[in-house]
Amino acid sequence: MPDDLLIRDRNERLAAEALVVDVGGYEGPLDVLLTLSRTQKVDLRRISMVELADQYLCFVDLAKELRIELAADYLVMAAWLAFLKSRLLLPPDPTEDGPSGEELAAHLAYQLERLEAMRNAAAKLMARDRLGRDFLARGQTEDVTMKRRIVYDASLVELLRAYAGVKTREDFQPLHYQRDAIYTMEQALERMKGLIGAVLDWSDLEEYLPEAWRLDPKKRRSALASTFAASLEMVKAGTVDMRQAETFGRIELRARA
Amino acid sequence: MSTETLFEAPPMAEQERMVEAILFASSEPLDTRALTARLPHGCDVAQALALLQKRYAGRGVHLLRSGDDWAFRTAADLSFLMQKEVVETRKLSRAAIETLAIVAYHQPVTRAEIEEIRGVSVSRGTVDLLMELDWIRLGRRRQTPGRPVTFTTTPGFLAHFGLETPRDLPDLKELRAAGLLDNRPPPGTSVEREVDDDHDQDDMFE
Amino acid sequence: MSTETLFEAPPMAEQERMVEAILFASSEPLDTRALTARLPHGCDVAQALALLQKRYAGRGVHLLRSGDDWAFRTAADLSFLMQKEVVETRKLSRAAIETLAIVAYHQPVTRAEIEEIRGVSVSRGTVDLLMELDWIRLGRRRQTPGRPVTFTTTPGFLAHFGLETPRDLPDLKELRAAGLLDNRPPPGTSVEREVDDDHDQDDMFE
Repeated sequence: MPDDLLIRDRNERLAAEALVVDVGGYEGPLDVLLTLSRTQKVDLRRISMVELADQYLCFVDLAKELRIELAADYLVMAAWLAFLKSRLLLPPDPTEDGPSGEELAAHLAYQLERLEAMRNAAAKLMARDRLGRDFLARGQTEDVTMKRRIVYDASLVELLRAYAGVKTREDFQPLHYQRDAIYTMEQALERMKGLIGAVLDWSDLEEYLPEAWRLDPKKRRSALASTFAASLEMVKAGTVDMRQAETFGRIELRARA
Repeated sequence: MSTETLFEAPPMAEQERMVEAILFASSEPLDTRALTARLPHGCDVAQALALLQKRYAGRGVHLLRSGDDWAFRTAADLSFLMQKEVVETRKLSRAAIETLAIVAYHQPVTRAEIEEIRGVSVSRGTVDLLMELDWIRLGRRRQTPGRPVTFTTTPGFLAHFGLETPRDLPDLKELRAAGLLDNRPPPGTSVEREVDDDHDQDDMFE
Repeated sequence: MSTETLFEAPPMAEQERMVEAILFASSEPLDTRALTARLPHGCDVAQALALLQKRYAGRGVHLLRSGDDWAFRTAADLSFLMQKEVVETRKLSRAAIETLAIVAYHQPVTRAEIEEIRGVSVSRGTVDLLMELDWIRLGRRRQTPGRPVTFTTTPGFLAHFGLETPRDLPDLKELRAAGLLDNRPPPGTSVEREVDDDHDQDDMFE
């Protein structure tokens, strides 16, 4: 019995020693546990958790002796395994809540089994025939050339609307400049009042048209009409005399003395 | 015997497969020497190529030889599949459609006249686009100082807009009746001018 | 009648040639939708693909399907001839390989779940590398507190490893049967999440 224990202890130390030497090569405590579990040479579901816990604790102790820095999670795992081991060995305490030692151990076994399964799957995946290594894509590709053709479209309605738009813009303008061609009677009256006082002889009505309104026929027509109307107004007021010798003859006026 | 067997060439069908795979994956055409170097000893590349070329005859992909170089290429009659034509329909810009409308109603019309009517200058690009679309073209030169070129519409313009002659374009009165004059002229604007326009237009088409 | 004739699909033999030409020209896999878009109206892409796959069976070049994507690839048994063409891919770290496998078998899977399975934290670089290789991508968020993102594999992953669907992953059935793809929570934690996870996973592989 003690011999047996001794041998086991020695095996554990050897296994642990191998791990400690290459601790940087391990991907965390679970990885180390998976490696250690293989020394038990049993199905992961039948693994002795107490033994695994001992192996791991031995590994941590050895690392300490050799003054190898272990990351915090290795120590957390050590503490947890020590706790698990005590739970597994001591009779269950009815006052304590939470999962039993067996449940915890079963889950750890499951985790190890799952990690190992994933590793095997990964290896099989990577061993598959792979694109770019075992089977190749077309080397000389002919890419689709994109030809962009732009079609301009316009309907007759748009064309007509555009023309209507241009024409309508024009239509807004006359409102202002058409007024320029109108010489109002007020303007004519104002002008006549200033001029007539000095003219005592008969003179032609047309001579009273403002300079700027004589040439353009439209403007001349407006100015003539207004000046004539203004003259009639002044006759009515008694300030001016007016005469016309014949039909369509010259219209003359003079200031009433 | 045993050493000979070691170097025995694979069956021709296998050689053909090999040449097929190598040419497929190669990023450039390969000559028979390069192919021979890639194949197991004793292969008859020329025969494999001949068989392969026959196999692909009439397929969507052909084995083509140029000089001593061999490569797979898409069959020439299917090259249209390698081009994707994207047709993009665009609306004419406001400047373009207005310019086109003015040419249509006032032809033959000079650039200066278009600018006077639109109230803004006409860019070269606008005129070029309309010419490119074959909707307007150069007419005869105006017999006035500087002999400016005039623009007229084309048969293509008539065809696109479904007109028989430019005279089919409705006049302003008809446009208004059709509700196309969105911007109603302010009340009080005389109808006289409109008549004037009609008159002008007649001149243009005479 | 005349318009119908205009849109009549080409004969199947011709459709097969067309699909052949298009797939041959492309280095990237194309799905049936992309193929349909490139072919004349009324083509039966699925049938053309089936015929083509049969035609190339046993050739030096095969028509491979992965997911809904189709591509011509050299036959894997001729890989020894291809060494010249092979661009040596970066050696993947063990962490990257395992992470990829976990995503492939457990998808959609959160980062926390990957870490639980591997027993170590997953570095940002590992995930980035796998995303860069276009082998994994972000899936939809898990409807659990914190709404963590999940990872799934891509069509590129299937194409690279020559898988038609994620169901073709090696040993998938055996692993499922052994319960090794369950997301079994540590004892003492709520079971709620498990139900959700199983549901998601079923979606992925169904």
